[in-house]
Amino acid sequence: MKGEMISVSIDTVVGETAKIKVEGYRFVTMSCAELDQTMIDILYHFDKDLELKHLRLTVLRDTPVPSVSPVYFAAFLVENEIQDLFAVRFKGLAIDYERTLYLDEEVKVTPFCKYTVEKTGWGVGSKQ
Amino acid sequence: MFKRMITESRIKSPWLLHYDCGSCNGCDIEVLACLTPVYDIERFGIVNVGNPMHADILLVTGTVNHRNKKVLVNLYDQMPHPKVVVAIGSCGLSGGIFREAYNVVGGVDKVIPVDVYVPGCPAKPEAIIDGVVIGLQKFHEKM
Amino acid sequence: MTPNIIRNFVTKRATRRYPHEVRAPFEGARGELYNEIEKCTFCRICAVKCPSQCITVDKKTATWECNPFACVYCGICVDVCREKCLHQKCQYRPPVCEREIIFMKGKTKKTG
Amino acid sequence: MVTNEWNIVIVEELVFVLIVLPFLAAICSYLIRSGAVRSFIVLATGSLMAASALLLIPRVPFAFSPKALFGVGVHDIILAADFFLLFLILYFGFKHHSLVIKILALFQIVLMAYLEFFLIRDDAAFLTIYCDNLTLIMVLIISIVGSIICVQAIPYMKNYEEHLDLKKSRQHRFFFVMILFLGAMNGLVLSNDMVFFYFFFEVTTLCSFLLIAHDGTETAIKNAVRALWMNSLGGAAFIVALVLIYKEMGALDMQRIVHTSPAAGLCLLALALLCFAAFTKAAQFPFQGWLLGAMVAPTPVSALLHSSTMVKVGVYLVLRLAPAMNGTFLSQCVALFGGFTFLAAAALAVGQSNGKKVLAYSTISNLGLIFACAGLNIPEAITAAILLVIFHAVIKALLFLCVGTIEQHIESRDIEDMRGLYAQMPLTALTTVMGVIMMIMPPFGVLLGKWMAMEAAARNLYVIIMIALGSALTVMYWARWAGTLMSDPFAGRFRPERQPLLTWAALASLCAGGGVLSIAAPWLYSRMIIPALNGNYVPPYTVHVGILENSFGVFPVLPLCLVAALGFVISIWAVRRAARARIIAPYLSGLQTAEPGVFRGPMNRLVKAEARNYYLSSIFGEERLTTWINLGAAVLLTLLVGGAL
Amino acid sequence: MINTCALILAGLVAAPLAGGLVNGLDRILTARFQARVGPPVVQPFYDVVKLLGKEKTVVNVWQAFCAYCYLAATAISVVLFFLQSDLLLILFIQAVGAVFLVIGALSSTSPYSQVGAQRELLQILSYEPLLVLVTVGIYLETGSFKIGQVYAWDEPLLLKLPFLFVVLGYALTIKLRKSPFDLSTSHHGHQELVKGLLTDYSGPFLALTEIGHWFEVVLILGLCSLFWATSWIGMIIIVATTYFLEIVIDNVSARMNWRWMLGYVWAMGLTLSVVNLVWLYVR
Amino acid sequence: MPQIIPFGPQHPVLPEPIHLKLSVVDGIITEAVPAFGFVHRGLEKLADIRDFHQMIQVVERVCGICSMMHAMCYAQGIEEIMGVEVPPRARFLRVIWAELHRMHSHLLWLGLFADSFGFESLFMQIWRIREKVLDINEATTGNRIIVAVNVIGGVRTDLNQEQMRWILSELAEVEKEIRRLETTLMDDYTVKKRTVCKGVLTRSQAFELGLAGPTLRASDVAQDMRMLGYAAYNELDFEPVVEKDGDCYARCKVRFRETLQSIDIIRQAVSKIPEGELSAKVKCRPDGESVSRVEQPRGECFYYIKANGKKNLDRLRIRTPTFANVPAILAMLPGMWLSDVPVIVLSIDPCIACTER
Ligand code: NFV
Ligand code: SF4
Ligand code: SF4
Ligand code: SF4
Repeated sequence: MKGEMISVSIDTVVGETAKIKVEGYRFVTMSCAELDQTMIDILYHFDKDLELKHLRLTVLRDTPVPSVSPVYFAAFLVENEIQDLFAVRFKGLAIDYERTLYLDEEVKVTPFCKYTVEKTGWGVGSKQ
Repeated sequence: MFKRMITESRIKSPWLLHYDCGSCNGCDIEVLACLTPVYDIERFGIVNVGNPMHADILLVTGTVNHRNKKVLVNLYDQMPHPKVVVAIGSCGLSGGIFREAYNVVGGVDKVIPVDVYVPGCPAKPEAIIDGVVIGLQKFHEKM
Repeated sequence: MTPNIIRNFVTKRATRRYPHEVRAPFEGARGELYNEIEKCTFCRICAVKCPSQCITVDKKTATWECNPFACVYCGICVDVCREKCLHQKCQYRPPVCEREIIFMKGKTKKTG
Repeated sequence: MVTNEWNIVIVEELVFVLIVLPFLAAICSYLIRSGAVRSFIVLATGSLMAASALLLIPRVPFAFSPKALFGVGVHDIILAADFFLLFLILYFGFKHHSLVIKILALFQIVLMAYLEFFLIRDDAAFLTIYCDNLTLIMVLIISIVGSIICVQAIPYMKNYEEHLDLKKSRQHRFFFVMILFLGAMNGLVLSNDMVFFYFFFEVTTLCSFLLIAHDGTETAIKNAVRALWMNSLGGAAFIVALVLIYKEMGALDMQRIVHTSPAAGLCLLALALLCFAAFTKAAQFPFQGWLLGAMVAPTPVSALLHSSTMVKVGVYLVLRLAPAMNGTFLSQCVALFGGFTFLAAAALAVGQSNGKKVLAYSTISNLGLIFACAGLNIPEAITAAILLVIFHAVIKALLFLCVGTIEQHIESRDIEDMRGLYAQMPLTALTTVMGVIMMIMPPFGVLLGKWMAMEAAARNLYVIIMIALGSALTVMYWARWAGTLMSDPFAGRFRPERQPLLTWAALASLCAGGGVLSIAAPWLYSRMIIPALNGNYVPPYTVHVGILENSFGVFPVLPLCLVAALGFVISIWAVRRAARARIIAPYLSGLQTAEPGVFRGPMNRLVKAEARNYYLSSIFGEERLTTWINLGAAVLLTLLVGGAL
Repeated sequence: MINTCALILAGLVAAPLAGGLVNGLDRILTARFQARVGPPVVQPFYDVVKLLGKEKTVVNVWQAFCAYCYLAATAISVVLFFLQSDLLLILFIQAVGAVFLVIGALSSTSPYSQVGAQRELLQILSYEPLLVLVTVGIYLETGSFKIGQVYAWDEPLLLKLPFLFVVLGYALTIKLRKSPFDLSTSHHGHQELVKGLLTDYSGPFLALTEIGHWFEVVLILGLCSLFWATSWIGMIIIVATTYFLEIVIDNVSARMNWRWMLGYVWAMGLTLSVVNLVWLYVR
Repeated sequence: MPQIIPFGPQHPVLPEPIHLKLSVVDGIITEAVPAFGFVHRGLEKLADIRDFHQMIQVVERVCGICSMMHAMCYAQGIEEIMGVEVPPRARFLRVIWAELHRMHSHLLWLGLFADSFGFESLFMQIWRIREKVLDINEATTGNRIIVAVNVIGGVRTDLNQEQMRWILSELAEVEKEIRRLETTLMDDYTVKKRTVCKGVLTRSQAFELGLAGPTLRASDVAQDMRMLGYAAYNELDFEPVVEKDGDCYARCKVRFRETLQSIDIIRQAVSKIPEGELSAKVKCRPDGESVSRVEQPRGECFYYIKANGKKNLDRLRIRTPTFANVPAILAMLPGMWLSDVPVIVLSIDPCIACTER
């Protein structure tokens, strides 16, 4: 894969992101992929003058991940998306859609988890 | 006689409401293209009113998903009778290539009754015009 | 803008008066599918490769079925058919009021 | 001969009923503190006054001098009362620590003393009571509209005090002043002696002060004090004018002034000062403050101040004096000033969401228009002015009573809170809308007046521009309000709400009055207004099957009324039919839910779609405009008084 | 009497027909300007008949009331015009129609019609004074507000009131709901407020407002014709040219916001009128 | 108390369903909260049931406006994993169709933009020109919009000399027509009134928000993925189009100039195109991770592909330019007039189908 790859942990991800921001990188997006039953891979992609830089965060699915949206506001959208699709919880989102970004209550399972995870609502939205 | 005049006028003055129900934009822009000088569907008195309260024909493009189906039903309910629904593109007909995706309910007819099906991906403007014309014939039946 | 609209006003209109005036479809336009069923060997390649999974082929009964409402007219099946019996007309498939299915029945061939 | 004398006797009795009876009734209702008795007194006085006013109709014009009241010379009574009044004002000045009031009161006392004890030599060289059709119109307005307001105040105040949880009822005080006010107003319009006039002028000042202060809260007191000093300013100007007039003419005979036209010299200055006094009473800019502040009082007070009393003193005075100003620069200034006020107040009203404030500004604005008409001083304009006075009184009273009723129900006077009021109180809402319609739409009287005013003003560039702009603004703030009241997604059955009988009676009579008078406008014109022009002006319009016409304009009142009635009936029929139509949800971009006006917003939350009128506070806000408007008005006033010098 | 009845009838029947035709021509011309073919001339009639035949749906029954009132007011104003009544009065009555339209729009809770209504009020605010000033100009020139006398004037008013004619043009653009003033609703199929103050009118009630609009068109064009009333040809020329220019302007400009409209129309309109009026006074 | 207005999902000036909950005070926006999900289909997940060849057709239908580039981006990603060398002719052909797509997308946008401020006739003019581009698409590939020319390893369809000449002559026409509209789009009083100083984003704001494409370039950031040199862009001569002001007018200018730039690029590509194979043979299955980026009409499109040697991909993640540009709407709307909402929303050229996939 093109671009430098840095591994981070839950504790360092926000700090690392902030550092990258200071270096003048632009936030591109995040990707998420399921590794196995419990582990999930979250990639943060950044760009500076067409050079990419990635952070790789490998976490347990049910550990809440700190949001980087306070650093890069633009991240709120993709974090909400991951919340919706992978049942990963982000803490401290700038705007939290509470898992209603894309999916309505009719969709019962978290779609991108091959090992079925019930879609449970965290917020007001899905309760009604 | 008066009745005939009204039916005649209905056929001569169909106002469109186009709702993009999760289309990939392909069919969507083809619908818009019908309004442009090259196809100029205003020749048939067609106006894109964009308001269910005024519309006679509901053009639906795209797949129905769980969120927009509520909107679709709302819009359909707001249209005064008689009304015709034209589903456009594979997506609108059956969900097309996406019909197995998790957030896709299927074609438009899963949610509201459809009068005309216009196949294609995207459906060509000519096909859409044909579809509307066929839809207009339905007004004869829907007195 | 004024010169533009004045030009429009005096020159010919851009409108093609469909359906009174039908432009011949472009050659190679990807329209409706049809199968020369006599040539078809029911090898199922088209069905497998179709990205929309809308072709059903049954070798036993020698039927070839396509759901034109799910087909995305991409032409992959035409490309992959070894017998070259699948074609796309230049004409698009006309709109209809009922659901339909393209159903073709050929002769069962002995596989050799 | 006998009949004539008999006539005079009756007239004297009627005038007594109109002026003195209210004073007596007021005292009674102050002393007898029983709700039922009070109600009876109010109702009885009201009906007596209304009846006498009506009985007066066939008996105008007349004039006489009452010799004595209860055995004492009338002039002496008035004089004594006047001093008493001025000292009372002075007392209030001390009580509320208002330097301005103190100075003004002292100033008036001194001048009054000077006038009475040093200047005036032979009193009553002329008839002190004078009544022509202009007076009659005023008397009718005061006695009928004013009484209706008082009647409505009975249930209103009961409710009001229940709401406030008062230990001790203060209604006796309230009704005391209210009834007194009516008497004073009648006295004012009927006096020909300007000293009398001045006395009643001061009584109204004081009454308004007491009414505004009724609640006794801090703001109430503050606003009352403001009203007092502003009106005292008018009083001061008035008395200066009296001195000047006396010096010039040797008599304080109103009719004399009117007939020396055009006035010149000191007399003109006196007229200017009288106009100034009128402007303060009519709360024209820059004295609008007191009228706006008056809204702290219970709504019937506002209704009274705005429609039939107080502010009408101003326009009456100017209208009365208009012939004297005819053709002078002063008159033009008055027109300009009126036009300016009309425009400015309308602009301010656009910026308001407070219903009562809108009404207040609209009053100021309408009075401005009347002043403009008086200033234009041509027959059409004067006719317009009189029509406007009549219709404004009726409809403004109606609107205020409506707002009062609404306010008691929803506990807010903000227009935004009245959104969809139709769902809660359909009948009141409809009445209000009806009032608004009568305010801005032909063939109703106000518009008839405005039409005359515009055609009359067409030759005066500045005035017509201001009127044109002003009336567009007027349409804006009224229409928006009416629409807001009806803004309601439900279409249930029409079920009138419950209200006390007296409230309904008041609303219904005013509403019907506005309508009937509008239809009767041609009759009103030929029967009441032509005589009211008093020979000073040529009757401007011809009346022919209910069509008013002059050489350059025509207003088919009666035909239009018929057509409008027809249209109205058809529309009502349409509503009944539409009630059977399918009710659909309003357009909410396809997100509507079963609940009306609620949509499914972001995060699947249910959100209410809120609408709000544009009040354009960035353009028409009070903070933005008031200073400039006051400045403009001050300049015009200086021009007005200075020009007369 | 017979004459009067004939005129009333003409006003009631011929005016909407003419208005509809003008609308149809408008649509064709617009289409031509856009290199399109456009609908048939009688398209507006098809539209209205269709709407009349549709299901009745309402958001609030008062809408129906207001639609009827709007229609009635505009019809009366046109009839009065035909009866050669008072210009100012006609303006008042026409304003009644506009106000009822606004009240009707306000009676729905949809923010779109609400905002549309607010904008319509601002439009009324913009053009109403101008129309009054135009009539004042006419009065100053001809000495009368009565249309009969204005028509009888022996000199085209255009010569004396050129600026006021431009001012009338502004009012015309606003009333015809044309760009750049199509704020509250536009004569095109849709606009940013969906259909602005007509959003929640539907079916037959929408048809009524449409017919009302035809009356308005006739009225406004009638006002235009006053400016060259000395001959039939002149009248036709002036009306046709004005309308043609209206359509051109519509096609070469974007929609503006109300703030601009209010500022521009008042500033330009008032200046032009004052200049023209002062000239009339001074003469 | 603000007024709450639901803007969308069905709204005539919004070509696509997105919802904005607008809070408005006296006609001025104070807050805008978006809602999504009206177009979400979940097609990334289809990778589980479609093989990686079939996914080309699926990603083409992420969006009809930029379909060709989606397929190209995807194909490039897979090609990178598999180490397939795309034949030069195919690379040039990809450029030609990509630029045609950019043109039709930009023209489409210019038209919709005109419609957003109520300039109907301008909309008609622009869309009329656009038809020519679509005709080119149809004549050369068989479909007006979804061209379906990409396959893994190259392209499916060829252009012969005559076709290329025809394309150039058609484009010359198009250029002439576009230039005719230049004065209107760039100088018209009313257009400027509606676009200048609306929704201003400064250079740093734009960068912070992570914007992409013309929206970013209009704020004076010269970022263009084509400079990466994918397909045949490294052999062509062009510069990113940049504007300084960062308002809606600047965005309009950028797109207008880019449309002309595309014509130029196509001319260059046609003149430089080599003869040769159309596609490389692809036999094995992909295994590994890659990211692929192309410059879509709306900006940088980002694909993350993870394959594990099976015929179905493990994960396909698509980040489209509008996804990156949505925060711009939220940043721009507050303080603007209600009537500017369509103009501002459209100024980023939102494509919701892309955003939500
Ligand atoms: N350009 C583009 Fe797309 C992609 N990817 C984007 O937002 O159009 Ni539908
Ligand atoms: S049918 Fe095809 S073109 Fe139309 S919306 Fe669906 S995928 Fe797009
Ligand atoms: S690929 Fe060709 S031969 Fe084989 S089944 Fe399909 S159509 Fe028949
Ligand atoms: S054209 Fe495409 S979608 Fe249609 S049957 Fe063939 S392969 Fe399937």
